[in-house]
Amino acid sequence: MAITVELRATPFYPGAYVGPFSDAHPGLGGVCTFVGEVRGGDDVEALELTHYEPMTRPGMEQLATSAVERFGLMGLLMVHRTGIMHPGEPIVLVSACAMHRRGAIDAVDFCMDHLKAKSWFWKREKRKGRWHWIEPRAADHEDIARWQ
Amino acid sequence: MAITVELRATPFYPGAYVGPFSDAHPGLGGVCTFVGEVRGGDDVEALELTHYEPMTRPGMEQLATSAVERFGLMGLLMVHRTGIMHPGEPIVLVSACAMHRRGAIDAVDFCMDHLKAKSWFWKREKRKGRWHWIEPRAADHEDIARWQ
Amino acid sequence: MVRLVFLGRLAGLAGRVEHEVAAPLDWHGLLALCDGPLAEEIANDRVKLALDGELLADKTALAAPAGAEIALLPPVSGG
Amino acid sequence: MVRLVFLGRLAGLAGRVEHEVAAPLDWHGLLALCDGPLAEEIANDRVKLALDGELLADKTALAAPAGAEIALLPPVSGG
Repeated sequence: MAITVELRATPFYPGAYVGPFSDAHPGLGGVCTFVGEVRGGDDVEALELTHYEPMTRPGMEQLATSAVERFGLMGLLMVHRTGIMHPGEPIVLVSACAMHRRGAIDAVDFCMDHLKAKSWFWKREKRKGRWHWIEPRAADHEDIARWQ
Repeated sequence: MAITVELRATPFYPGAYVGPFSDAHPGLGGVCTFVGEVRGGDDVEALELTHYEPMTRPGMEQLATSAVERFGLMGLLMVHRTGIMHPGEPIVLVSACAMHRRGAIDAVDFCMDHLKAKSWFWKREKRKGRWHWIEPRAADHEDIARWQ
Repeated sequence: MVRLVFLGRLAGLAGRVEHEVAAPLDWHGLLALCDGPLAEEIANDRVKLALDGELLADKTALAAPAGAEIALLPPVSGG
Repeated sequence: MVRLVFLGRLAGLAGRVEHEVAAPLDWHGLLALCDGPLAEEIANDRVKLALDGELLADKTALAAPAGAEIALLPPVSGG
């Protein structure tokens, strides 16, 4: 069982992570992967994610551990961008492998809900040349409530 | 919006599908991908999947169309192996892209439940040199009932 | 001719995957062509028939003309 | 010295991301160091404090010794 959590300030190619992650768990039944990208088409020119290393990383590691235990995973990989990103660039990658598909799929869903609503990231978007901070949404709390 | 359904009799590398599929949908918010492999470690030496082309392919296309409509997807990719496979080889790949993560994740979950329980595939496993046909499981019906 | 296609474990019981038989073919004709254990399986409610790729709601209403393909479909395997 | 780290929109209000101030520092000392709008934000229940990476259950009980780092954490952004 392996947990990998990575915060990185530069662009990444999801396939470069998922292939080796999957290969590192021979015998697995299924791998589920989610990649979130900076959406295009809604006036967003750029997105900036700020984190606070002494809390963001331990928070992600704790989330990963609880997902592995809860869903009986063989391995879990989380990669999260920080810094300035543009439409089309991956922001987050979560990949879970397990003996059975339900555990892998649910773990990805669980991790994404918690990363989005509970992780120590602050986000601002640049629209028409101006930066705007993003506030929490009511839906974030509903997302988290699904797992309680 | 693009639907791709592929039945193939030879091994495949998931990354070779997912990269181009994702790149083909600029502006997307998220991509969820599930890859199911022949599990190792439970005495299975080989797995054989038989299909019936005149029904298996239209059934998968219909499933893909209903998932795209139900979850508002930008694109859906389904690749399914047929023939004889060995532990570690991918059997099935489902990848969905959408503006929002929940649609992409739920679509993959929905497609996998239906592919497993409702698609026209017959499966047998080789254990200790002998082939055994696999029967439906009670859990398949429960999986499907989640979506009704 | 009518082509029979045996899927899953029915192929094992039939001893072949495909079989060409004289047209036309109806339900009783189909049962008559099959050996005891295979006929018994085919008569079981869990086994479905498809004519030219279309599932038959009532398999005993089978009426396959020359050139048709009948698929004999046991329950699909689980996940 | 005590290092203050301003996260998210607090960095904009503070006009900087980090700031070194004299040690020790408690809650009232922190508020006294901040301009009106920033002090108001920090006093808001939605803003949390962490001392050396540990979230404070009661931020008004802040007691930062020399060498400590205080993070000022507005609500995290949604998904």
